[in-house]
Amino acid sequence: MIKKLIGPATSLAAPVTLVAAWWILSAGSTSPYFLPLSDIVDGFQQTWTTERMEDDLLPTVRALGVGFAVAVVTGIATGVALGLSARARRDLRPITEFLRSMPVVALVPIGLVVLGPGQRMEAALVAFAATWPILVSTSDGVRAADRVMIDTARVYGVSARRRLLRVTIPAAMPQVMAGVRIAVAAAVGTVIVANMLASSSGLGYLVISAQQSFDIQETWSGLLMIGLVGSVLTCTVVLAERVLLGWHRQYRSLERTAP
Amino acid sequence: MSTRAVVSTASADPRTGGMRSGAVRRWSRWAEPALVVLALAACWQAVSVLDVLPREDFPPVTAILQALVSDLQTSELWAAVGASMEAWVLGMLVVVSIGVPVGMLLGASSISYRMSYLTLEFVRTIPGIAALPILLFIYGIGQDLTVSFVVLAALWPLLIQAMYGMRDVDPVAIETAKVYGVGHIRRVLLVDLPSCLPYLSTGLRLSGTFALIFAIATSLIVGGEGLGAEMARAAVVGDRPLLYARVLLTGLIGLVVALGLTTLERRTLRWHVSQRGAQS
Amino acid sequence: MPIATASEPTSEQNSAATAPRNAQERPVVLEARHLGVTYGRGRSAVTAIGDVSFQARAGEFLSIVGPSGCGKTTLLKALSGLLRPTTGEVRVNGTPASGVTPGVAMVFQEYTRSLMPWQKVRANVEFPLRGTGLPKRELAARAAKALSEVGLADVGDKYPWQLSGGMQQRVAIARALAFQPNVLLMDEPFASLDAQVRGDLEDLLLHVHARTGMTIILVTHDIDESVYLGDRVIALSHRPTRVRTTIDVDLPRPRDQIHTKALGGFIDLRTRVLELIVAERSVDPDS
Amino acid sequence: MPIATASEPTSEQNSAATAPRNAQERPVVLEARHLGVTYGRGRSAVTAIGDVSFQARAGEFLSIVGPSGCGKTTLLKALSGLLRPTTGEVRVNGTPASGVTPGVAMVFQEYTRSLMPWQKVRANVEFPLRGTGLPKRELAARAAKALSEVGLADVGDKYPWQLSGGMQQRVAIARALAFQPNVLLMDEPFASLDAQVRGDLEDLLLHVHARTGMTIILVTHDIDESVYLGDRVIALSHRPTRVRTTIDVDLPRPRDQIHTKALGGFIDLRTRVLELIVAERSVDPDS
Amino acid sequence: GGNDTTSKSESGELKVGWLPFAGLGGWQLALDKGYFEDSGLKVKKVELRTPADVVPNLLNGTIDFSALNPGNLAQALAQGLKLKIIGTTYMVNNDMSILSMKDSGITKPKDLEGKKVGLIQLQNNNHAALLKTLENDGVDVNSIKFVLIPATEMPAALRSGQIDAGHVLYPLAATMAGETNTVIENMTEPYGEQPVQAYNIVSAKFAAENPQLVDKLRSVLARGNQLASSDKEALITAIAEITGAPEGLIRTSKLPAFGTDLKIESSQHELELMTKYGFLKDPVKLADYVDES
Ligand SMILES: Nc1ncnc2c1ncn2[C@@H]1O[C@H](COP(=O)(O)OP(=O)(O)OP(=O)(O)O)[C@@H](O)[C@H]1O
Ligand SMILES: Nc1ncnc2c1ncn2[C@@H]1O[C@H](COP(=O)(O)OP(=O)(O)OP(=O)(O)O)[C@@H](O)[C@H]1O
Ligand SMILES: [Mg+2]
Ligand SMILES: [Mg+2]
Repeated sequence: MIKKLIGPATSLAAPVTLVAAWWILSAGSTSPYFLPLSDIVDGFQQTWTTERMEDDLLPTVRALGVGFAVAVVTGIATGVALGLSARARRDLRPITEFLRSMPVVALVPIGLVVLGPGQRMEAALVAFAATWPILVSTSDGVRAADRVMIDTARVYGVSARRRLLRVTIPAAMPQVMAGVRIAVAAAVGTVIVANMLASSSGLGYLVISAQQSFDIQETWSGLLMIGLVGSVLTCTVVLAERVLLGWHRQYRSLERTAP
Repeated sequence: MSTRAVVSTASADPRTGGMRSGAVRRWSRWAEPALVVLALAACWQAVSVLDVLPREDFPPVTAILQALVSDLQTSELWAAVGASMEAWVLGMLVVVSIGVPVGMLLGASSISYRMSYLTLEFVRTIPGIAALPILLFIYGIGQDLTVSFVVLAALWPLLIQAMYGMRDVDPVAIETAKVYGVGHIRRVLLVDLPSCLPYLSTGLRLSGTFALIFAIATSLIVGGEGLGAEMARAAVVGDRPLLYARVLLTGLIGLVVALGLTTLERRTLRWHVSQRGAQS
Repeated sequence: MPIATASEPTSEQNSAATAPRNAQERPVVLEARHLGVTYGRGRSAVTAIGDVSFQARAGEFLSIVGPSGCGKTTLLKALSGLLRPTTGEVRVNGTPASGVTPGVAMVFQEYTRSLMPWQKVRANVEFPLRGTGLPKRELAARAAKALSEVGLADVGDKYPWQLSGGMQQRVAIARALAFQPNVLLMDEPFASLDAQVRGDLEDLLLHVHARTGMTIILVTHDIDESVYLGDRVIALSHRPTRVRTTIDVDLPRPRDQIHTKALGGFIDLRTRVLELIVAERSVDPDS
Repeated sequence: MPIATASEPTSEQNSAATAPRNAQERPVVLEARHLGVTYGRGRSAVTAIGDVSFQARAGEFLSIVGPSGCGKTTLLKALSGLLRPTTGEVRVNGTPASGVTPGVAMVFQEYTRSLMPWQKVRANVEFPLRGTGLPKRELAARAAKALSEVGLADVGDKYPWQLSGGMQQRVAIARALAFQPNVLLMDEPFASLDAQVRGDLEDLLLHVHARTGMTIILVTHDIDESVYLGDRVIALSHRPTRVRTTIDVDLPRPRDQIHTKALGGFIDLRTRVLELIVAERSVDPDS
Repeated sequence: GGNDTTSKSESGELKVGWLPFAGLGGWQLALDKGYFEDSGLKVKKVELRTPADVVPNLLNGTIDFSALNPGNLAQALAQGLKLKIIGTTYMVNNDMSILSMKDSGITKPKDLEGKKVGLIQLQNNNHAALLKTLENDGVDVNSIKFVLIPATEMPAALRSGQIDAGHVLYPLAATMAGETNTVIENMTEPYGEQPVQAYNIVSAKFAAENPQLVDKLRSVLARGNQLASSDKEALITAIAEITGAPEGLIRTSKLPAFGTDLKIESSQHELELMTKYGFLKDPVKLADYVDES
C-alpha cells in the first residue's frame, strides 16, 4: 500500500518543489518579463476562457493531433522499410538527410501556397517535422533487432509480414518509442511556428500577438498552455508505451533493482 | 512503398552482396543515390516549369543552382555560414556534455527517473520558439540566443535516447561487471556507455540535425548573424532563386553533417548488429 | 522452392511411418553437396565448413558430432536455408534449395535469444503456428501438449526471462515439437538440462520420431546421446570441416534408456565414436 | 563489506595451498544461512529457494546439482551478492555480505550475453583486470595464458559474436581464470562443450584449484562431473529448494580422467548421487 | 535578467536595433555620411527581424536605440514598459496599399466582402486604419477574413490564390507591378497626411542616465532624415543598401517620407482607433513619454 503511494509521490516531489521555489523567488519580481508566479497564474485563468479555448486552443490541438498521428504512421512505416533494406537506406539517404534538415520556417511558404493558411497546412507541417525522429529511430531499431530471433522466425517459415509485425517491430519497439517521444517536442514546436507565422488563431498566434503587444502575462499564459498541451501528448505516448513495452519495463527493472 | 517488396529484399541473405563484383557495387553505391536525387530535381523542375506551382515563387532548379553558384562566391555568405556553424558547434558541445550524462543518469535508476520525469516532460515540450520573448529578454539578439535555442531544441533527442539506451543495457552484462568488482565509474564507462552507443548514435544524429535547423533558423526568425539572416535578406526583396539557393545550402550542410555522423557511427559501432551485415 | 515439392515431405512422412524401416529405400529429403561456408572476406576470412556432403533420408534420425567450433551450427544454418553456402549446395527433396526450407523447425543453440522476450511462454510456443490457418483451438491444444511433454505445463503465463536456463531451453524444444515439422534440426538442445530431464526428453524425442516419422538432425556433444538416438552418427573433423566418418547405428528400435544402453552393441559404438573424436586434436588446430 | 575482511581470503588462499587438506580446519569463506529467494510479489510470486544452508571452506571445491529450474542459478547470484536474498543471509568470511563480494568471479549460464559484444575476445578477458592497477604487461600475459589454457590462443582478435557457442563459453571461462579470484562460481560452464574439450577443461580446473587453492562452487547437471571435480556434492531438491543431501567425495587428489573415474569409489558415489536425483520427480512438481 | 545599461561613457559604442525597412533610410544616410562620427559617436548595427524584438533588447541593453511603430509602442507603454520617444523615424507616404491579382476581379473595397485578405500583422495600427477605411467605404468588415501572412510570402499567397487580396510591402510590390489591381490606394488615409509610422525609441533608463548622449543622437538622426527628405538619389542608394533590392526596383516603388515633426496628435488618433476595434485596452497618452531635450 505504502509502496503504491511512494511512486506518485516521488514523481510529484520535484515539480512541487520547483513550483514552490518559483513562487517564492518570483514573488517580489519587478522585472517586466519575469512576473511573479501568482500573476502568471492569475493571467492564465483570465486568458483561458471557454471562448478563448475554442478559438485558440482547439485549432492548434486538432492540427497537432492529426499531424502527429500521420507522423507516427508514416515515420514507423518508412522507418521499418529503410531499416530492412540497406539499399533503400543508401539510395534515399541524400534525400532523407536533406529534407530532415529543412527548417520548418523554410517550408511555410510551400505549405502556404499548396494548402493555404490554416489547420491543413499546420497539420501537414507537423506531420513533416515529427516524422523524421520517428523514422530515424525506427530504422535504427529495426537494424538492431536480434538476428537469432529473426532467424528463428525465418526457419519456422513465418511469413515476411508476420515476421515484420511480430518480431522485428516488437524488437525495435524501445527505439521506436524513444523516437515517438522526441517527435512530440518537434510536433509541438512546429505547430507553434506555423501558428506564429501564418495563422490568425491558435496557441502560437496567441503567444506572438501577446508578445507583439507586450502583454507578458498573456505570453506566459500561452507558454504554460503549450507546456500543458505538450505534456498531455507526452502522457498519451507514455501510456501507449506502457501498454506496448510493459514487458520491457519489467524485464529491465527487475535486474536493475539488484544492489 | 509496399512492405512486401521491402521485406523480400531484406530477407535475402546479406552475403548475397558479396556475389556481385566490386566494381558494380562501387558504381551502384554512388550512382543509385545520385539517380534518386536527379529524379527528384527533375520533378521540381517540371513542377516549376509547367507552373503547377507559381513559377515566380518556386523557381526552376536550374535558376536555383545558378543563384547558388554565384552566391557561393560571396564572402558574406561564407561569413554567415561560419556564424551558423559556430552556433551549431557550441550548441552541440553543450548538448553532448549535458544530454549524455543526464540522460544516462535518469535511465540508470528508476527513482531519479521518476523524480525528474514530470518536470522534464513539461519543460521539454515547450518549444524554444514559444519562449522567444523570454529568451530574447534574457540574452538579447546574438550568438548567445542562437546557442540557447540550439540547446533547447537539440538537447532532448540525445537525452531521451540516452535514457532509453540505459534502460536497454543487457542485465547479464551489468551483472558480469558487478560480480568482477568493476567499480561504478568504470562500469558506466565500460559497460553502460558502449551498450548505449547505438541509442546515443541515433540521438546524436537527431540532435545534430535539430541543432543545425535552429542554428540556421534562429537568425531567420529573430535576426542576428547567420545563414537564416541571409535567407531573410533574399526573401525581403523577393529574390526567390537566391532564397531557395540558400535553403538548398541548408539542406546540403545537413547532408554533410549527417554523413559525418554516420561515418562516426560506422566506426564506433563496428561491433553492433546493425553494422555487422556490412562486414560479412 | 516450388510448392509441389514443398508439400511432398508430408506424404512421405505419412508413408514413412508405415513403410519398412529400410533406410536405403526411402527418398532423400535433405542433401548437402560439397557444402562450404566461409565467414568474412579477405584476410579475416574464416572457412568454417570446408567440404561436407551427406544425405538425410525421410524419417531418418541423424546425429552430428564434432569438436567445439568446427562448424556444426553453421552446417545446420546452411541446411535450413538461413545461410547461403559459399560453395556447393543444399538440396531439398532433390531440388536445389533457395531460401528457407518450408516445414523445417530448428532448436537454436542460443535458445535464450531465440525466445521473444515480449511474448509469454505460451505465445512463444504458438508463434510459428499462428498464421498457418490452424484453428485457434487446435493451436492452443498443440502448444499445451508440447509444453506438458517437456514438463512445463504450468509456465505458459510467464515470460521466458522469468524462467531458468534449462526451462527456456525446454520452451524452445516445445516450440519445435508443437510445430510438427517434416524436418527437425536441433543444435545441442539438451545442453542446459539435468540428467533426468535430459533422459526424459531424449525418450520423448524417440517417441515423437517413431510416431510421426519426421526427419531429425541432431547436433550434440554427448557421444552416448548421439548413439542412443541416431540411425547414423556423422562425425565432423576440425575446421575447415569435412565429414570424418559416418557410423551406422544398427541398434534396434524402439530404444529405451535402460535396455539400449546396456546392449553390447551400444557400448561398442560409443567407444568407436569416442575414439574417432579423441583422434582429432582436442582444440582448434591453429591454437 | 569492510576492507579488512575483504583482503582476508587472499592470505587464507595462500595458507590453504600449503595447509593440510583437512577441510574441517580451514576457515569458512562463504556461508548460506537459511537462504530464501522469492521472485515477484503477490499472486505471481515464485519461491525459487526455500531454505538453503551450507558452508564453503577456503580452498574447497563444491559441486551443486539439482533438477532444472530448482534455483541453482538463483543460489549462485545470491552467493555472489548480485541478488539480495528474501530471507536468511549470505556470510562472507563470517561477516554478513552486503553488495557484491570482492574477489569473486562467476561464469554465467547465459555466457553469450555476459560477453561484451563491443570488445574483442582479448579485451573481454582483460576487462575485469583493468582498473585493478595491474601493469599492462602482466594483464596481457594473464589474458593470453588463460586463453591458451582454454584452447583459444588464436582468437584474441575476434569479436565474441564471431565465435561458436562453445568457444564463447570458453572465453567466459578464460575471463574467470585470468581474474584469479578467491572464490570462483561457475554455472554450468561446460554445457556447450564437446566431451574432449570438456574433459580437458575439467582437468584444467582441477589443476588451477590445486595450484591456487581457490574456493570453487560449480553448478552442473553432469553427475560424473560433480563427483569427479568436487570435494563435496550438494544435491538440491525441487523448488522451493532445500538441500537434499550433501555427499562427501573422499576420492584422492590429484585426480585424473582415467584413473579417478575407474576407481570403485567413483562409481559408487556417482550411483548414489544419481539415485538421489532420480528420487526427485523428473519435472517440476506442479506440472 | 538583462545586463545593466550603466551610463555609457561618451566615447562608448552605441548599438542600434536595425530593421530591414526602407523607413530607416534616414538612419542609413546618417551612417553613410559620417554624422555619428561628427558628433563623436560610434554605432554598431544589431540586426532584428520584427518590431516586437525591439523592446526586450532595449530593456536588457542589447541595443541602445531603435525604431518602433506607434501601435506597438502604445501597447508596450500600456504594459508599463519604460520607454522614451526621442524623435520620428519615418512617415507613411501613401505607400500602403491593398492589392489583388488582375484576374481576380477585385478592384474596389466593396469587392473585398466575403473575401480573404492577407496582412503582415494583425490587430495593429495599420489593421485598424484598414478597417476604418473599409467602413468609410460602406464595406461590411465582418464578412472579410483577415489572415496573417508573412510579408515575404504575400506575393506567393496572392499568386496561388490562397488569399484574394493583401498588403504587399515595398519593394515586393514593385516586383508584382503589372500583375495586380490596387484595391485600396492608401490604407492609412484615416490617419491623415503622412502619419508617423515609427518613432526613435530609447529605454527610459538610458535616457535618464545619458542625457547628453541622447541629445547628440537626436540631432544626428534628425540630420539624416533631413538629407533623406531632400536628396532622393541619396535616399534610394541608402534604401538599396538596407534592403538589398536593386536601385531600379526602388525607383519604381513608393517610398516613405522623412521628417522631424513628432505628430504626436495624429498618432494619438491611431491609438483611439485601435482601442475602438479592441486592439488596445489602454490608449496611453504618447505625449507623456516624449523625452524633451
Ligand atoms: N526473473 C525471474 N522472475 C521470476 N521468476 C524467476 C526469475 N528468474 C528465475 N525465476 C524462477 O526461479 C526458479 C529458479 O530459477 P533458476 O534460474 O535459479 O533455476 P536453475 O536451477 O538455475 O535452473 P537451470 O538448471 O534450468 O538453469 C525457476 O522456477 C524460475 O522460473
Ligand atoms: N558470424 C561469424 N563471423 C565470423 N566467424 C564466425 C561467425 N560465426 C561462426 N564463425 C566461426 O565459424 C566457426 C564455426 O562456428 P560454429 O558456430 O558453426 O561452430 P560449432 O561447431 O557450432 O561450435 P560449438 O560446438 O562450439 O557450438 C568458428 O570457428 C567460428 O569462429
Ligand atoms: Mg554451435
Ligand atoms: Mg540456471
